[in-house]
Amino acid sequence: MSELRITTDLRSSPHLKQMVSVPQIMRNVVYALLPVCAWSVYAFGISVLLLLITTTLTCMLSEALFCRLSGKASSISDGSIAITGLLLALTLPPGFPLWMAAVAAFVAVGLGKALFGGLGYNVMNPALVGRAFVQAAFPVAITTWSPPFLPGRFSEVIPSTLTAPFMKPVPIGEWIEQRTVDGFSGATPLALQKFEQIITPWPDLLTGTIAGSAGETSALIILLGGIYLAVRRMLDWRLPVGVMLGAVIVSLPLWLLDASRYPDPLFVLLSGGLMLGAVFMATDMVASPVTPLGVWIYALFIGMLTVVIRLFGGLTEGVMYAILLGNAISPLISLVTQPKIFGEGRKP
Amino acid sequence: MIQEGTAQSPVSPALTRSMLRTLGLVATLSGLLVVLSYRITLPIIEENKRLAIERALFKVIPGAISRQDFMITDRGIELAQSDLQGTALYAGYGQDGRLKGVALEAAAAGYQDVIRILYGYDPYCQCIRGIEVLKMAETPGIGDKIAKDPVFQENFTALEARANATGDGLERAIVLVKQGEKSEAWQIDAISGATISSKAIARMLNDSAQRYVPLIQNNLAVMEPAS
Amino acid sequence: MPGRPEQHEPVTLDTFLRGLWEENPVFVMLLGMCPVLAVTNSAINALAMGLASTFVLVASNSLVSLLRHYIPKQVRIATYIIIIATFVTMVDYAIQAISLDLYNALGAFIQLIVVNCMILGRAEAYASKQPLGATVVNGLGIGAGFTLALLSLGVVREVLGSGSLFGVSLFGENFQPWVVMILPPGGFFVLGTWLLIFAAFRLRKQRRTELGEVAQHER
Amino acid sequence: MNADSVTFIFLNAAIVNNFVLAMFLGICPFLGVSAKRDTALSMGLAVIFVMLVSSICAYGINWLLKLFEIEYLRLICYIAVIASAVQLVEMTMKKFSPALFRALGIFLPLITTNCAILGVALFQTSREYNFLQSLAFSLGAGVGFTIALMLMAGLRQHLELAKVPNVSQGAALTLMLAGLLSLAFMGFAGLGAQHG
Repeated sequence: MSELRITTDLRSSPHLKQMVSVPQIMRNVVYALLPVCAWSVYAFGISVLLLLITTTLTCMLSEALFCRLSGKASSISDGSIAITGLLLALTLPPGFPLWMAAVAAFVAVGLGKALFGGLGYNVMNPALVGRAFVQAAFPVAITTWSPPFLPGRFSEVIPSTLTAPFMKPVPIGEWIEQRTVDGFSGATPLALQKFEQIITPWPDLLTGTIAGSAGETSALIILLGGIYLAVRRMLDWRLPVGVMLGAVIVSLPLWLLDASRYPDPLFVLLSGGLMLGAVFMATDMVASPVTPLGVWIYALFIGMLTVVIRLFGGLTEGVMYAILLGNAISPLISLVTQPKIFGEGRKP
Repeated sequence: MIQEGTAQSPVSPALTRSMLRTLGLVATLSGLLVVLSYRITLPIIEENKRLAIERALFKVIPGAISRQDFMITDRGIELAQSDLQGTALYAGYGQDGRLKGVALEAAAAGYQDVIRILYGYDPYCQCIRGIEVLKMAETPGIGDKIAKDPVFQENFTALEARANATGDGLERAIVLVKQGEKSEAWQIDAISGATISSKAIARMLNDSAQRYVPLIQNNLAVMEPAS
Repeated sequence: MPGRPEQHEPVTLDTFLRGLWEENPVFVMLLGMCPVLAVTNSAINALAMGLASTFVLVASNSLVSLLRHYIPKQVRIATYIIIIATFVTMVDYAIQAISLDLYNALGAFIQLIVVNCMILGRAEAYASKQPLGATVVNGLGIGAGFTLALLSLGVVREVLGSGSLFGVSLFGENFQPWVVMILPPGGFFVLGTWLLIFAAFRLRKQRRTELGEVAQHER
Repeated sequence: MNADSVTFIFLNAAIVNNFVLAMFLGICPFLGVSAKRDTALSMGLAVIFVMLVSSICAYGINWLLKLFEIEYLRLICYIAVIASAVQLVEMTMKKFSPALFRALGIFLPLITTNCAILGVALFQTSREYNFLQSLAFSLGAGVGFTIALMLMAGLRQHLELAKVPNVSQGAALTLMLAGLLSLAFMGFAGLGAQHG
């Protein structure tokens, strides 16, 4: 344990002004996440509930397994691993096959955390590592969306949810067609904007009457959760604000230049996973820089890169990759923005 | 490498001679081996390449059984010769010896990297008769459907590419439409979920056809056998 | 330059086996990583690459061994590189003649065998000091180790990433391939996982021997 | 952006199909010299420089080889001329700029047999790039290599303070990190091409 102390001391200017324990922070994050989860279950039905349970359980079991393998005391009780599980489920499509979700959760814990020594040493956000892995592994399943508020969503699961392990999920297009009145195109607001130049009105984005990943559809509830955490000083408000600012900095001039081609900044902020990423993912304390200036650079970088990937890249949504790349670059940002101590050389 | 020895230590003439002898010997040996293997494999490789080109060619020009290579140059279309610079154009001929169509390469940036295709153009129906993907790095299961998906390939059985009256482009541009919305001969039905890869195909076909179709139409006599 | 007396080691089974396991160029020495990661997205590519590299390794090192008394040490690296490049060019043409599809799949990585540090390293460290027999046997061993390593990546990546092995479908139509395995990140992950597994075994063995020593001391 | 345009070629080699993370070229120095940020930066700069030099050399040689129709000697000529060019550069640098030599010099011999350098030459030939495109390609490749190396060095130094389990220390950890970076770089897919 002595090693742990040294580590904390070496990282100058810590985030938190007050002494709070890990479980305390984690409990508050769970409070902020619960409304998002609840809304998601309400909007998409029991499939999302199963998804949440699967990822959280798999994350906890994997954590227990890796702790056992490395001979460390189990760290399930601090709650951080449950949050990884919840966050992971919220970034997946509602009808995502459960076996794939379990793979994502296992990878998130193994590759995102255990490999580097567990809590406090992950180099990237574990939930997003898991998400990025399944995005690369199962590109079809992770871009199969289902509409919210389907009738009967509490009595039956989306057919793809219960796919047998290692098997391809059944196509759900027909199943959706039988249940929707107006033809659902299966496209998220971002895809509609990118490929058909259709801008979804912002009230829909705010309340979440749109297709998308389980927990990203209602920007309003996520925002409220973020405000709660910021007020309780459980997260650095600079991070979400910086990410949003970064997104606006890139999208506003483009929109002013050519409004027919580029979406307005409000749409950029409220659509896709930007809000979820800004509030709950980019704020991962371990994988973000430690200096105040560094935090601003990091947050702006994520926001700007998200919009660049969305507007100029092949993907419709870039917030996940932007955060992962932000995590990757954060040690370098920390280094560049480190205040130099007078009379002392830079430590190697 | 060679300079290393000379730069660092004073070299005796004997050593220089021995170095030159060894290097000379090795270089001769290496040259001999390389030329030998080149000579031996050259006919086989040429044959392999010919077969590969013809396999693709006869697929995109239905009914073709023989081929003749041409070159699109500044002066128009000429028989291919090794010293000509320009874009390669393959003409395919049917059983009766008549021109069945021509094939050209086209390329555009896809989702991951540049996609290269060979497409067959029939100058008599003024339409594209088939495409064959030569090189791509699209996502397996999504973008790579451009090569395999039979429904998508159906787009290219008779895709209109008609030269306009002024002879500087197509009368109607080749465009991509959403899956299931193809209603005109010059439209391509996209693969749902693979919009970017589908769009790349549409764009490269349109760009290439806009440029070359009028030229091909004006130079048909060059390629048609003299009979 | 001749002059320094050579210490030949006897050619034993170990000369061959060492390259396969103890001095495995990939898993132990971490040499020649570029082709290991780049062309192992299918088993057949991995096998072809392994065999091509083995051929270049054995052939070029044999020549180096034969000429070892006549190569002045000032120009030895240049000589080695020319010899290696010669054999790589030959392999390049041979593969083109055998199968154009295979040639296109392997791309520039056949020609890049020339800068595989494994081959130059062997020429410098072994072939320039040992007679032909030992060089050939050792080269074959190292080549086999390299091919084995490539295959162990290629097989895993193809089975998981395409659901097939050597192009033969294994699990039927409904199997969901893990596309990531045949993409670049998959290469890093699979090789990393193999190294993790070996490290775990090594650690376990180490712990056992330590425990054994402790037990002996206590006795 | 057109697929043949200089900017697209640069962007593609540097970011979208990063030379190290997507093309697997220059893995050995990437794993070997990424432990410290300072050396990583020097190494990256040296690689950019050598890539430009060897790309120009390769362009010239290829032109000559085509002129005499002896393309089968391409590989031997490339490797010999690139190696000699690096030596020449090293000697010139030593003579005229000792400071630069001290910073980059020790990396130059290491780079000669780096597959990324020969890779640039071979790829630009097989893709039939013209002179400007070749320059953009080699510059992009060098910049991409430097980016990957710097990111890796940052992460590895960051992890020096972590309690990395015994099992995953060393090459395995570096490879997994490379895999994570490679995964994150997939986000750049299609960047710069027309999609709208």
